Amino acid sequence: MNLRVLLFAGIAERAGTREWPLLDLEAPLTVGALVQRLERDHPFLRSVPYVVARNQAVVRADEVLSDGDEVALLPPLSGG
Amino acid sequence: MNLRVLLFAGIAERAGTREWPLLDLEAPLTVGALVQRLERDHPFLRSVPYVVARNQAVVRADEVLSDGDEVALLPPLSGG
Amino acid sequence: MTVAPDARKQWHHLTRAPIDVGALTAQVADVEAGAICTFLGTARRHSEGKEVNLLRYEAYPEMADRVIAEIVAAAQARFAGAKVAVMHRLGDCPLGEASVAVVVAAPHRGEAFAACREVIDTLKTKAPIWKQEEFRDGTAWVGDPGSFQPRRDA
Amino acid sequence: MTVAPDARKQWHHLTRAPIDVGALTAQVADVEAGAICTFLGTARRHSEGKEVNLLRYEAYPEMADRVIAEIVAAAQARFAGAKVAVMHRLGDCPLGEASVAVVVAAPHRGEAFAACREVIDTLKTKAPIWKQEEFRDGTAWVGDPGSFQPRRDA
Repeated sequence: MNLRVLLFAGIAERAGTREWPLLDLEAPLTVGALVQRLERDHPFLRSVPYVVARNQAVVRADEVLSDGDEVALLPPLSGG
Repeated sequence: MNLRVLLFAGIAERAGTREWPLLDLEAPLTVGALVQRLERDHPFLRSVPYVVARNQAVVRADEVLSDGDEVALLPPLSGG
Repeated sequence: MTVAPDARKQWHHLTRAPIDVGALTAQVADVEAGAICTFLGTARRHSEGKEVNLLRYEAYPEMADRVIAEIVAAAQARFAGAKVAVMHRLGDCPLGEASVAVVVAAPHRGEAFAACREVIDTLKTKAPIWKQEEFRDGTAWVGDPGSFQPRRDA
Repeated sequence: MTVAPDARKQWHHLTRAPIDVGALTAQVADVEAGAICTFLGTARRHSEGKEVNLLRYEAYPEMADRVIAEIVAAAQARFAGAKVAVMHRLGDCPLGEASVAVVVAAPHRGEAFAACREVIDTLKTKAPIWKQEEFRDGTAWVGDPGSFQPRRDA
Protein backbone atom coordinates (compact mmCIF):
# COMPACT_ATOMS: atom_id res chain seq x y z
CA MET A 1 0.00 0.00 0.00
CA ASN A 2 1.29 3.45 -0.96
CA LEU A 3 0.36 6.78 0.67
CA ARG A 4 1.29 10.42 0.26
CA VAL A 5 1.68 12.46 3.43
CA LEU A 6 1.41 16.21 2.74
CA LEU A 7 3.06 18.70 5.08
CA PHE A 8 2.25 22.38 5.56
CA ALA A 9 3.43 25.58 7.23
CA GLY A 10 5.52 25.00 10.38
CA ILE A 11 5.50 21.20 9.90
CA ALA A 12 6.81 21.45 6.33
CA GLU A 13 9.43 23.91 7.55
CA ARG A 14 10.63 21.57 10.33
CA ALA A 15 10.57 18.54 8.02
CA GLY A 16 12.43 20.38 5.28
CA THR A 17 9.97 19.01 2.71
CA ARG A 18 6.31 19.34 1.68
CA GLU A 19 5.64 15.64 1.20
CA TRP A 20 6.63 12.27 2.59
CA PRO A 21 5.83 9.49 0.09
CA LEU A 22 5.28 6.22 1.96
CA LEU A 23 5.67 3.09 -0.14
CA ASP A 24 4.92 -0.61 0.46
CA LEU A 25 3.12 -0.16 3.78
CA GLU A 26 1.47 -3.20 5.28
CA ALA A 27 -2.33 -3.09 5.21
CA PRO A 28 -4.56 -2.72 7.18
CA LEU A 29 -3.23 0.52 8.63
CA THR A 30 -5.28 2.94 10.75
CA VAL A 31 -4.71 6.67 10.92
CA GLY A 32 -3.57 6.22 14.52
CA ALA A 33 -1.00 3.58 13.55
CA LEU A 34 0.30 5.81 10.75
CA VAL A 35 0.69 8.70 13.19
CA GLN A 36 2.64 6.48 15.60
CA ARG A 37 4.95 5.45 12.81
CA LEU A 38 5.45 9.04 11.61
CA GLU A 39 6.18 10.25 15.15
CA ARG A 40 8.73 7.44 15.59
CA ASP A 41 10.49 8.31 12.29
CA HIS A 42 10.19 12.10 12.78
CA PRO A 43 10.34 12.80 16.51
CA PHE A 44 9.82 16.57 16.07
CA LEU A 45 6.15 15.78 15.35
CA ARG A 46 5.61 14.86 19.03
CA SER A 47 6.02 18.49 20.08
CA VAL A 48 3.88 20.04 17.32
CA PRO A 49 0.08 20.28 17.55
CA TYR A 50 -1.66 19.02 14.40
CA VAL A 51 -4.74 17.20 13.12
CA VAL A 52 -4.83 14.64 10.33
CA ALA A 53 -6.84 14.89 7.12
CA ARG A 54 -7.44 12.00 4.76
CA ASN A 55 -8.38 12.84 1.17
CA GLN A 56 -9.10 16.41 2.20
CA ALA A 57 -11.33 15.75 5.21
CA VAL A 58 -10.34 15.63 8.89
CA VAL A 59 -10.37 12.01 10.16
CA ARG A 60 -10.49 10.10 13.44
CA ALA A 61 -7.59 7.92 14.57
CA ASP A 62 -9.49 4.66 14.12
CA GLU A 63 -10.21 5.10 10.41
CA VAL A 64 -8.50 2.57 8.16
CA LEU A 65 -6.38 3.95 5.32
CA SER A 66 -6.59 2.76 1.70
CA ASP A 67 -3.99 2.46 -1.01
CA GLY A 68 -3.41 5.82 -2.72
CA ASP A 69 -4.85 7.92 0.10
CA GLU A 70 -3.70 11.52 0.41
CA VAL A 71 -2.96 12.13 4.08
CA ALA A 72 -2.20 15.64 5.36
CA LEU A 73 -0.83 16.86 8.69
CA LEU A 74 -2.49 20.19 9.50
CA PRO A 75 -0.80 22.40 12.11
CA PRO A 76 -3.06 24.96 13.93
CA LEU A 77 -5.12 26.84 11.31
CA SER A 78 -4.66 30.59 11.11
CA GLY A 79 -6.37 31.71 7.90
CA GLY A 80 -8.59 34.75 7.70
CA MET B 1 -41.33 86.86 16.43
CA ASN B 2 -40.59 85.19 13.06
CA LEU B 3 -40.14 81.46 12.42
CA ARG B 4 -39.48 79.22 9.45
CA VAL B 5 -41.32 75.89 9.35
CA LEU B 6 -39.63 73.40 7.00
CA LEU B 7 -41.64 70.59 5.41
CA PHE B 8 -40.39 67.30 4.00
CA ALA B 9 -41.42 64.23 2.02
CA GLY B 10 -45.14 63.39 2.33
CA ILE B 11 -45.85 66.52 4.39
CA ALA B 12 -44.26 68.83 1.79
CA GLU B 13 -46.19 66.97 -0.91
CA ARG B 14 -49.53 67.43 0.88
CA ALA B 15 -48.79 71.07 1.72
CA GLY B 16 -47.69 71.82 -1.84
CA THR B 17 -44.64 73.69 -0.48
CA ARG B 18 -41.37 73.05 1.36
CA GLU B 19 -41.63 75.94 3.81
CA TRP B 20 -44.18 77.94 5.75
CA PRO B 21 -42.72 81.29 6.85
CA LEU B 22 -44.52 82.49 9.99
CA LEU B 23 -44.24 86.20 10.68
CA ASP B 24 -45.18 88.39 13.63
CA LEU B 25 -46.08 85.61 16.04
CA GLU B 26 -46.81 86.53 19.62
CA ALA B 27 -44.13 85.43 22.10
CA PRO B 28 -43.83 83.35 24.24
CA LEU B 29 -44.81 80.42 22.04
CA THR B 30 -44.17 76.77 22.92
CA VAL B 31 -43.65 74.01 20.35
CA GLY B 32 -46.97 72.53 21.45
CA ALA B 33 -48.81 75.81 20.86
CA LEU B 34 -47.18 76.17 17.43
CA VAL B 35 -48.29 72.65 16.50
CA GLN B 36 -51.87 73.44 17.57
CA ARG B 37 -51.83 76.53 15.40
CA LEU B 38 -50.38 74.67 12.40
CA GLU B 39 -52.93 71.86 12.72
CA ARG B 40 -55.73 74.44 12.87
CA ASP B 41 -54.48 76.23 9.72
CA HIS B 42 -53.56 73.00 7.87
CA PRO B 43 -55.99 70.28 9.00
CA PHE B 44 -54.28 67.56 6.91
CA LEU B 45 -51.50 67.55 9.56
CA ARG B 46 -53.88 65.92 12.06
CA SER B 47 -53.84 62.68 10.08
CA VAL B 48 -50.09 62.54 9.41
CA PRO B 49 -47.60 61.19 11.95
CA TYR B 50 -44.63 63.51 12.49
CA VAL B 51 -42.19 64.80 15.09
CA VAL B 52 -40.95 68.35 15.45
CA ALA B 53 -37.32 69.51 15.26
CA ARG B 54 -36.11 72.92 16.36
CA ASN B 55 -32.82 74.15 14.93
CA GLN B 56 -32.03 70.62 13.75
CA ALA B 57 -32.73 68.72 16.96
CA VAL B 58 -35.93 66.91 17.95
CA VAL B 59 -37.76 68.86 20.67
CA ARG B 60 -40.43 68.32 23.32
CA ALA B 61 -43.78 70.09 23.15
CA ASP B 62 -43.09 72.28 26.19
CA GLU B 63 -39.96 73.95 24.80
CA VAL B 64 -40.33 77.69 24.18
CA LEU B 65 -39.48 78.93 20.69
CA SER B 66 -37.22 81.92 19.95
CA ASP B 67 -37.24 84.51 17.20
CA GLY B 68 -35.53 83.15 14.07
CA ASP B 69 -35.89 79.46 15.02
CA GLU B 70 -35.87 76.90 12.22
CA VAL B 71 -38.70 74.46 12.95
CA ALA B 72 -39.10 71.26 10.91
CA LEU B 73 -41.93 68.76 10.71
CA LEU B 74 -40.43 65.29 10.23
CA PRO B 75 -42.72 62.54 8.91
CA PRO B 76 -41.70 58.91 9.70
CA LEU B 77 -38.01 58.49 8.86
CA SER B 78 -37.13 55.91 6.22
CA GLY B 79 -33.49 56.47 5.33
CA GLY B 80 -30.98 53.66 4.94
CA MET C 1 -29.72 80.09 -13.12
CA THR C 2 -31.36 78.77 -9.98
CA VAL C 3 -29.22 76.76 -7.61
CA ALA C 4 -31.04 74.19 -5.48
CA PRO C 5 -30.28 74.62 -1.75
CA ASP C 6 -28.45 71.27 -1.62
CA ALA C 7 -26.06 72.21 -4.37
CA ARG C 8 -24.66 75.19 -2.53
CA LYS C 9 -23.22 73.26 0.41
CA GLN C 10 -20.75 70.44 0.78
CA TRP C 11 -22.11 67.68 2.98
CA HIS C 12 -19.84 65.13 4.64
CA HIS C 13 -22.30 62.25 4.65
CA LEU C 14 -24.74 63.01 1.83
CA THR C 15 -24.28 62.75 -1.92
CA ARG C 16 -26.38 62.96 -5.06
CA ALA C 17 -23.91 60.81 -7.00
CA PRO C 18 -23.42 57.03 -6.82
CA ILE C 19 -21.62 56.15 -3.57
CA ASP C 20 -17.90 55.48 -3.99
CA VAL C 21 -17.34 52.63 -1.53
CA GLY C 22 -13.64 52.42 -2.38
CA ALA C 23 -13.13 56.05 -1.41
CA LEU C 24 -14.99 55.52 1.90
CA THR C 25 -12.88 52.45 2.63
CA ALA C 26 -9.70 54.40 1.93
CA GLN C 27 -10.87 56.99 4.50
CA VAL C 28 -10.90 54.43 7.32
CA ALA C 29 -8.28 51.88 6.21
CA ASP C 30 -5.29 51.75 8.53
CA VAL C 31 -2.39 49.37 9.00
CA GLU C 32 -3.42 49.04 12.66
CA ALA C 33 -6.83 47.68 11.62
CA GLY C 34 -7.22 43.95 11.08
CA ALA C 35 -10.88 44.06 10.10
CA ILE C 36 -13.11 46.13 7.84
CA CYS C 37 -16.87 45.60 7.90
CA THR C 38 -18.97 47.32 5.24
CA PHE C 39 -22.74 47.59 5.01
CA LEU C 40 -24.50 48.67 1.85
CA GLY C 41 -28.22 49.27 1.72
CA THR C 42 -29.30 48.62 -1.85
CA ALA C 43 -32.44 49.47 -3.78
CA ARG C 44 -34.65 46.37 -4.07
CA ARG C 45 -37.04 45.57 -6.88
CA HIS C 46 -39.76 44.40 -4.49
CA SER C 47 -41.26 46.17 -1.49
CA GLU C 48 -43.95 44.25 0.37
CA GLY C 49 -44.79 42.36 -2.79
CA LYS C 50 -45.08 45.43 -5.00
CA GLU C 51 -42.69 46.02 -7.87
CA VAL C 52 -40.57 49.14 -7.54
CA ASN C 53 -39.10 51.03 -10.52
CA LEU C 54 -36.87 53.45 -8.65
CA LEU C 55 -36.17 54.76 -5.17
CA ARG C 56 -35.84 58.45 -4.45
CA TYR C 57 -34.31 59.83 -1.25
CA GLU C 58 -34.90 63.21 0.30
CA ALA C 59 -33.26 64.63 3.43
CA TYR C 60 -33.32 67.57 5.78
CA PRO C 61 -29.70 67.87 4.81
CA GLU C 62 -28.33 70.22 7.51
CA MET C 63 -29.82 68.04 10.26
CA ALA C 64 -29.11 64.70 8.54
CA ASP C 65 -25.45 65.54 8.02
CA ARG C 66 -25.12 66.60 11.65
CA VAL C 67 -27.01 63.57 13.02
CA ILE C 68 -24.86 61.17 10.98
CA ALA C 69 -21.69 62.91 12.18
CA GLU C 70 -22.90 62.43 15.77
CA ILE C 71 -23.63 58.73 15.12
CA VAL C 72 -20.12 58.28 13.67
CA ALA C 73 -18.53 60.04 16.65
CA ALA C 74 -20.55 57.97 19.15
CA ALA C 75 -19.55 54.68 17.48
CA GLN C 76 -15.89 55.68 17.39
CA ALA C 77 -16.04 56.58 21.09
CA ARG C 78 -17.79 53.34 22.06
CA PHE C 79 -15.63 50.96 19.99
CA ALA C 80 -11.98 51.73 20.77
CA GLY C 81 -9.80 51.92 17.69
CA ALA C 82 -12.76 51.87 15.28
CA LYS C 83 -12.83 54.32 12.37
CA VAL C 84 -16.20 54.85 10.70
CA ALA C 85 -17.21 56.35 7.34
CA VAL C 86 -20.84 56.85 6.26
CA MET C 87 -22.42 58.13 3.07
CA HIS C 88 -26.13 58.35 2.19
CA ARG C 89 -27.36 58.93 -1.31
CA LEU C 90 -30.03 61.53 -2.10
CA GLY C 91 -32.19 61.90 -5.19
CA ASP C 92 -32.82 59.03 -7.58
CA CYS C 93 -31.34 55.65 -6.63
CA PRO C 94 -31.74 53.07 -9.42
CA LEU C 95 -32.43 49.42 -8.52
CA GLY C 96 -29.36 47.53 -7.33
CA GLU C 97 -27.40 50.67 -6.45
CA ALA C 98 -26.43 51.58 -2.89
CA SER C 99 -28.57 54.09 -1.02
CA VAL C 100 -26.30 54.04 2.03
CA ALA C 101 -22.82 52.79 2.89
CA VAL C 102 -21.26 52.29 6.32
CA VAL C 103 -17.59 51.27 6.47
CA VAL C 104 -15.88 50.44 9.78
CA ALA C 105 -12.21 49.59 10.24
CA ALA C 106 -11.25 48.20 13.65
CA PRO C 107 -8.44 46.21 15.23
CA HIS C 108 -10.58 43.03 15.39
CA ARG C 109 -13.67 41.75 13.64
CA GLY C 110 -15.94 41.73 16.68
CA GLU C 111 -15.86 45.52 17.01
CA ALA C 112 -15.96 46.02 13.24
CA PHE C 113 -19.23 44.04 12.90
CA ALA C 114 -20.80 45.49 16.07
CA ALA C 115 -19.97 49.11 15.23
CA CYS C 116 -21.16 48.74 11.63
CA ARG C 117 -24.47 47.25 12.74
CA GLU C 118 -24.97 49.90 15.41
CA VAL C 119 -24.31 52.75 12.98
CA ILE C 120 -26.77 51.55 10.33
CA ASP C 121 -29.45 50.74 12.93
CA THR C 122 -29.11 54.17 14.54
CA LEU C 123 -28.98 55.99 11.22
CA LYS C 124 -32.25 54.39 10.18
CA THR C 125 -34.04 55.59 13.32
CA LYS C 126 -32.41 59.02 13.81
CA ALA C 127 -31.33 60.56 10.48
CA PRO C 128 -34.01 62.78 8.88
CA ILE C 129 -34.03 61.07 5.50
CA TRP C 130 -37.05 59.80 3.59
CA LYS C 131 -37.44 57.14 0.94
CA GLN C 132 -40.00 57.41 -1.82
CA GLU C 133 -40.86 54.32 -3.82
CA GLU C 134 -41.87 54.78 -7.42
CA PHE C 135 -44.25 52.07 -8.65
CA ARG C 136 -45.76 51.64 -12.07
CA ASP C 137 -48.96 53.33 -10.90
CA GLY C 138 -47.66 56.05 -8.60
CA THR C 139 -45.35 56.96 -5.74
CA ALA C 140 -45.43 56.58 -1.95
CA TRP C 141 -43.26 57.64 0.99
CA VAL C 142 -42.23 54.61 3.02
CA GLY C 143 -43.84 54.55 6.48
CA ASP C 144 -46.37 57.26 5.56
CA PRO C 145 -49.50 55.28 4.65
CA GLY C 146 -51.58 58.13 3.28
CA SER C 147 -48.87 59.40 0.94
CA PHE C 148 -49.63 57.36 -2.17
CA GLN C 149 -49.88 59.62 -5.24
CA PRO C 150 -51.27 58.05 -8.41
CA ARG C 151 -49.19 58.61 -11.48
CA ARG C 152 -50.54 61.63 -13.34
CA ASP C 153 -50.16 60.25 -16.85
CA ALA C 154 -51.32 56.72 -15.94
CA MET D 1 9.94 25.68 -16.98
CA THR D 2 8.64 24.46 -13.66
CA VAL D 3 5.02 25.22 -12.82
CA ALA D 4 4.16 25.45 -9.12
CA PRO D 5 1.26 23.13 -8.20
CA ASP D 6 -1.03 26.08 -7.38
CA ALA D 7 -0.54 27.64 -10.78
CA ARG D 8 -1.91 24.68 -12.67
CA LYS D 9 -5.38 24.81 -11.16
CA GLN D 10 -8.09 27.41 -10.97
CA TRP D 11 -9.41 27.81 -7.45
CA HIS D 12 -12.78 29.38 -6.76
CA HIS D 13 -11.92 30.88 -3.39
CA LEU D 14 -8.14 31.30 -3.41
CA THR D 15 -5.99 33.84 -5.21
CA ARG D 16 -2.36 34.94 -5.28
CA ALA D 17 -3.33 38.42 -6.53
CA PRO D 18 -4.84 41.31 -4.54
CA ILE D 19 -8.50 40.55 -3.82
CA ASP D 20 -10.94 42.36 -6.13
CA VAL D 21 -13.80 43.21 -3.74
CA GLY D 22 -15.79 44.90 -6.49
CA ALA D 23 -15.78 41.72 -8.56
CA LEU D 24 -16.92 39.64 -5.56
CA THR D 25 -19.70 42.13 -4.85
CA ALA D 26 -20.84 41.95 -8.46
CA GLN D 27 -21.06 38.14 -8.10
CA VAL D 28 -23.67 38.41 -5.32
CA ALA D 29 -25.41 41.70 -6.07
CA ASP D 30 -29.03 41.27 -7.01
CA VAL D 31 -32.01 43.59 -7.35
CA GLU D 32 -33.87 41.37 -4.87
CA ALA D 33 -31.23 42.08 -2.20
CA GLY D 34 -31.66 45.11 0.03
CA ALA D 35 -28.46 44.58 2.03
CA ILE D 36 -24.85 43.74 1.32
CA CYS D 37 -22.47 43.04 4.21
CA THR D 38 -18.77 42.75 3.45
CA PHE D 39 -15.98 41.62 5.74
CA LEU D 40 -12.32 42.19 4.92
CA GLY D 41 -9.54 40.77 7.03
CA THR D 42 -6.56 43.08 6.58
CA ALA D 43 -2.89 42.69 7.37
CA ARG D 44 -2.03 44.60 10.58
CA ARG D 45 1.27 46.19 11.44
CA HIS D 46 1.18 44.89 15.02
CA SER D 47 0.66 41.36 16.31
CA GLU D 48 0.72 40.95 20.09
CA GLY D 49 2.90 44.02 20.41
CA LYS D 50 5.45 42.94 17.81
CA GLU D 51 5.92 44.86 14.58
CA VAL D 52 5.11 42.89 11.43
CA ASN D 53 6.67 43.64 8.03
CA LEU D 54 4.55 41.34 5.90
CA LEU D 55 2.09 38.48 6.15
CA ARG D 56 2.39 35.36 4.07
CA TYR D 57 -0.41 32.84 3.61
CA GLU D 58 -0.14 29.19 2.67
CA ALA D 59 -2.97 26.73 2.09
CA TYR D 60 -3.69 23.11 1.42
CA PRO D 61 -5.43 24.46 -1.66
CA GLU D 62 -7.54 21.46 -2.78
CA MET D 63 -8.98 21.07 0.72
CA ALA D 64 -9.24 24.82 1.47
CA ASP D 65 -11.13 25.51 -1.74
CA ARG D 66 -13.53 22.63 -1.00
CA VAL D 67 -14.02 23.60 2.67
CA ILE D 68 -14.76 27.22 1.75
CA ALA D 69 -17.26 26.07 -0.92
CA GLU D 70 -19.01 23.98 1.77
CA ILE D 71 -19.09 26.95 4.16
CA VAL D 72 -20.62 29.13 1.42
CA ALA D 73 -23.24 26.48 0.60
CA ALA D 74 -24.13 26.00 4.28
CA ALA D 75 -24.59 29.75 4.83
CA GLN D 76 -26.75 30.08 1.71
CA ALA D 77 -28.89 27.17 2.91
CA ARG D 78 -29.26 28.54 6.43
CA PHE D 79 -30.00 32.17 5.47
CA ALA D 80 -32.80 32.15 2.89
CA GLY D 81 -32.14 34.44 -0.04
CA ALA D 82 -28.51 35.07 0.93
CA LYS D 83 -25.80 34.95 -1.74
CA VAL D 84 -22.25 34.59 -0.50
CA ALA D 85 -18.85 35.17 -2.17
CA VAL D 86 -15.52 34.40 -0.48
CA MET D 87 -11.92 34.89 -1.56
CA HIS D 88 -8.75 34.20 0.44
CA ARG D 89 -5.37 35.50 -0.61
CA LEU D 90 -2.28 33.26 -0.68
CA GLY D 91 1.39 34.20 -0.77
CA ASP D 92 2.62 37.62 0.32
CA CYS D 93 0.03 40.02 1.73
CA PRO D 94 1.47 43.51 2.31
CA LEU D 95 0.31 45.53 5.33
CA GLY D 96 -3.11 47.12 4.88
CA GLU D 97 -4.16 44.77 2.09
CA ALA D 98 -6.98 42.25 2.44
CA SER D 99 -6.10 38.64 3.21
CA VAL D 100 -9.71 37.52 3.05
CA ALA D 101 -13.02 38.93 1.80
CA VAL D 102 -16.55 37.70 2.53
CA VAL D 103 -19.43 39.41 0.72
CA VAL D 104 -23.06 38.56 1.49
CA ALA D 105 -26.10 39.95 -0.29
CA ALA D 106 -29.46 39.25 1.37
CA PRO D 107 -32.99 40.59 1.32
CA HIS D 108 -32.54 42.30 4.73
CA ARG D 109 -29.62 43.44 6.82
CA GLY D 110 -30.14 41.02 9.70
CA GLU D 111 -29.36 37.99 7.54
CA ALA D 112 -26.58 39.81 5.68
CA PHE D 113 -24.70 40.60 8.91
CA ALA D 114 -25.35 37.19 10.49
CA ALA D 115 -24.33 35.18 7.42
CA CYS D 116 -21.19 37.27 6.88
CA ARG D 117 -20.12 36.81 10.50
CA GLU D 118 -20.84 33.08 10.42
CA VAL D 119 -18.85 32.56 7.23
CA ILE D 120 -15.72 34.34 8.44
CA ASP D 121 -15.87 32.67 11.88
CA THR D 122 -16.24 29.20 10.32
CA LEU D 123 -13.57 29.84 7.70
CA LYS D 124 -11.08 30.74 10.42
CA THR D 125 -11.66 27.49 12.29
CA LYS D 126 -12.14 25.07 9.36
CA ALA D 127 -10.20 26.17 6.27
CA PRO D 128 -6.67 24.68 6.06
CA ILE D 129 -4.85 27.99 5.62
CA TRP D 130 -1.85 29.22 7.58
CA LYS D 131 -0.53 32.70 8.26
CA GLN D 132 3.16 33.41 8.64
CA GLU D 133 4.23 36.70 10.20
CA GLU D 134 7.48 38.19 9.05
CA PHE D 135 9.18 40.33 11.70
CA ARG D 136 12.42 42.26 11.48
CA ASP D 137 14.28 39.39 13.18
CA GLY D 138 12.59 36.34 11.70
CA THR D 139 9.33 34.59 10.83
CA ALA D 140 6.72 32.61 12.76
CA TRP D 141 3.55 30.66 11.93
CA VAL D 142 0.60 32.03 13.91
CA GLY D 143 -0.66 29.58 16.54
CA ASP D 144 2.44 27.36 16.26
CA PRO D 145 4.63 28.53 19.15
CA GLY D 146 7.79 26.62 18.29
CA SER D 147 7.88 27.79 14.68
CA PHE D 148 9.93 30.97 15.04
CA GLN D 149 12.81 31.02 12.54
CA PRO D 150 15.45 33.69 13.03
CA ARG D 151 16.29 35.68 9.94
CA ARG D 152 19.33 34.11 8.28
CA ASP D 153 21.09 37.32 7.30
CA ALA D 154 20.25 39.16 10.55
